[in-house]
Amino acid sequence: MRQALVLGFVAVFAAGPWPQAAAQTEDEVNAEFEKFRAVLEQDNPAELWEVKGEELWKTPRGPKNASLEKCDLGLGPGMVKGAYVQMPRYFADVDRVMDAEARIVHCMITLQGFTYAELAKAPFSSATRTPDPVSIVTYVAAQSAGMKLAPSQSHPKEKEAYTLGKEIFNFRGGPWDFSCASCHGLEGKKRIRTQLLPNFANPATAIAAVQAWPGYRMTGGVMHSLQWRLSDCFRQQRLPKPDYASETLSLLLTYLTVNASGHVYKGPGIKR
Amino acid sequence: MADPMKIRATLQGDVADVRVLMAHPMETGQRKQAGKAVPLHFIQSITAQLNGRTVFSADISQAISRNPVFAFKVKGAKAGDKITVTWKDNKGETRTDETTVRAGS
Amino acid sequence: MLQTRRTVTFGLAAALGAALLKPLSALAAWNQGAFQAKSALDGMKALGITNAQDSGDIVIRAPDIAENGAVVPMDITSNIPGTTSISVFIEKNPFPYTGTFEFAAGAVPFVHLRAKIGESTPVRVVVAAGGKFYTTAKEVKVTIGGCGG
Amino acid sequence: MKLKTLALLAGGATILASCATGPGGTHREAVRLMQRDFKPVGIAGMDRLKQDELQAACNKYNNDPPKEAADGLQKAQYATVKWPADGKLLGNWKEGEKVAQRGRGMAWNDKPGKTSRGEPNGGSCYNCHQIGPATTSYGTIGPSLYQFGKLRGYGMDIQRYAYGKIYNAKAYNACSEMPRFGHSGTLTEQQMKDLTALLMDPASPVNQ
Repeated sequence: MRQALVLGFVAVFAAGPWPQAAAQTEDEVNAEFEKFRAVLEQDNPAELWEVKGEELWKTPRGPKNASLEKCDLGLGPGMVKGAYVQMPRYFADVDRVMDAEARIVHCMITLQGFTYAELAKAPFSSATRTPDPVSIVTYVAAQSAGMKLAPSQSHPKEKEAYTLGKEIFNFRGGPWDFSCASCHGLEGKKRIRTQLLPNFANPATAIAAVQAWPGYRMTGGVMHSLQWRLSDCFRQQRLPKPDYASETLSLLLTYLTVNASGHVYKGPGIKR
Repeated sequence: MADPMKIRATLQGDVADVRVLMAHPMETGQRKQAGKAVPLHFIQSITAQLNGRTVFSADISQAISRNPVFAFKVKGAKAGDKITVTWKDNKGETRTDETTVRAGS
Repeated sequence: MLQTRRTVTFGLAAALGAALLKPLSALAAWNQGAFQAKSALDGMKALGITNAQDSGDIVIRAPDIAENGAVVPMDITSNIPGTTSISVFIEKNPFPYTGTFEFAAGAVPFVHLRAKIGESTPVRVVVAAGGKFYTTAKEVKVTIGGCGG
Repeated sequence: MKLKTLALLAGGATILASCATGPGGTHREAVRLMQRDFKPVGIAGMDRLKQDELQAACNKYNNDPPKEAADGLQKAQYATVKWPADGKLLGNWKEGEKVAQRGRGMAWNDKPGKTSRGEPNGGSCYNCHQIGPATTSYGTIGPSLYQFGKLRGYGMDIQRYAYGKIYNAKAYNACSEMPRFGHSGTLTEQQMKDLTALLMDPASPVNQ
């Protein structure tokens, strides 16, 4: 009897066919991705690092036992709300343009006494470790959720950063002759495999360069920031490795963020 | 020490919509790091209580995604009720966090 | 001696854990046999699930094509009166039995979860209600992606 | 011009900015910063930031060189193609399919000629092209290559075009986004023959 029941089950299994996946065309596949992207965004593990980042921001730490509440992200010491969407921006104390994570690293060095070498040693998240600046930038970014991207372009160095960033974006080099633009300067909804490639040179679609970063990456289940994303782009371009929180990356981020100006930033997101 | 969960419980009518984020690697035992397999490490059991009474529980495998996310719904909840969630993993580590049910917007 | 103490300690911890977790009826202990089964069928056998009937009253909301197999979101709802638990089997995973979710004291028979899916597979759900089992399945495809998003 | 100078003076950024005024100057400054801020990793040495003549020209012309310049660049690139000594251009399409599927090689953790996993370098072909009918997750940066031989004919001229294009895509389109797989030492002669077979063998699934 029992045997029969189990066999009955096999029959149910074998009976199929399974409901055929309805999505077929590229547009339908992408619509399907978008629909469930919204589901995933509703409860985003990124929030776990947002909480952690807030604690790291407010807790006295480092050799100088200081919190980051005196860190100036461009709106004055300790002002976090709305700061992220106005970066990268020019900072007179370093006489250069800095993106959010570069500025956080700068504050951790100057206010808390950490060294660049220790922060840059393993700056990207792994399955078992999320570096502090990644958690902090997630917290800082979350405080700009729902605001329009408005990186300043009033200082000459900010304007210069844009033009230099554009050059870096278009720089073709390495064994495969790639530039950032090889994948992200193309019109016409091109894809790598199934992944859509938004054109970051076009203000209409450039928001995709910065939206949802910092992001919880489903592959590996780790929290990553734009520093990681840009570094990985250069790896895939087969170029050498950009220094963590370096000026080159701030310049490139200036170009990308200025192109995306005016679009609403939704806060830390979820990535493939 | 495991990182805290993030729990949200929002009323929709008299149903509390409870959403839980957990920080856990959920290692399958298959992943390799520096050539060595990372040992199996995953949450096995979850229990949720409303004002001390168990309403939802689960036994799960390592196939649940890293940093697990669950949502469930409890009828008859009121604003201010206490929701407690506990997980326990295969290494015996456990973590409990709680939140209060909030009125929906 | 050490051995004994460890056993005792473990026993105590387990007892405390059990008291804390207050498992519901069927979830007396994490069912190792079911979780280690290599097929959905063997997993069900280990759980004592037999004669499950196809049901249109179980709704699985999951992507037809998942963007990333590492995180496949699903909403599972049972509209069968008296539902006490929902069990999930990802048939082509190495260990298909993924979990059982139990509902009591006003919990609605609904769960949202996110699972790892290694390759395109049917996701089978079994609902226990009134001492009987009901089932349905949904096919989820997994694709190859691009770079870092 | 005068206005620009004034603005620069006002910003107090004269020295840096003044050498970055013209487009060439901006390019040079960007390259200088990249060379300062990048570090070599494994096989990815700093030489990779030194543009060759073709890369520099494509940057200069914004990837759209005037015809005369394009002709000259293409001629120079065509001259780099090393044709197989045995005169045979078709290898094994089954091996070619593997090369087309594989997307690894030439990056930080890879080894010379091999991926970090010890496999031969891949051609990443499916990343950008539709090729065989069985693979639906293909990219669209390049044109579809499905039925490549069937549509164009299986003659030696088309074989040479396919092999040459894989070896050095810039010989046919100066600022193409396609890598120069032979010229860059990414793929071996045998791998390029296998890819040519994938496109040109009448028995290949591509031509069914």
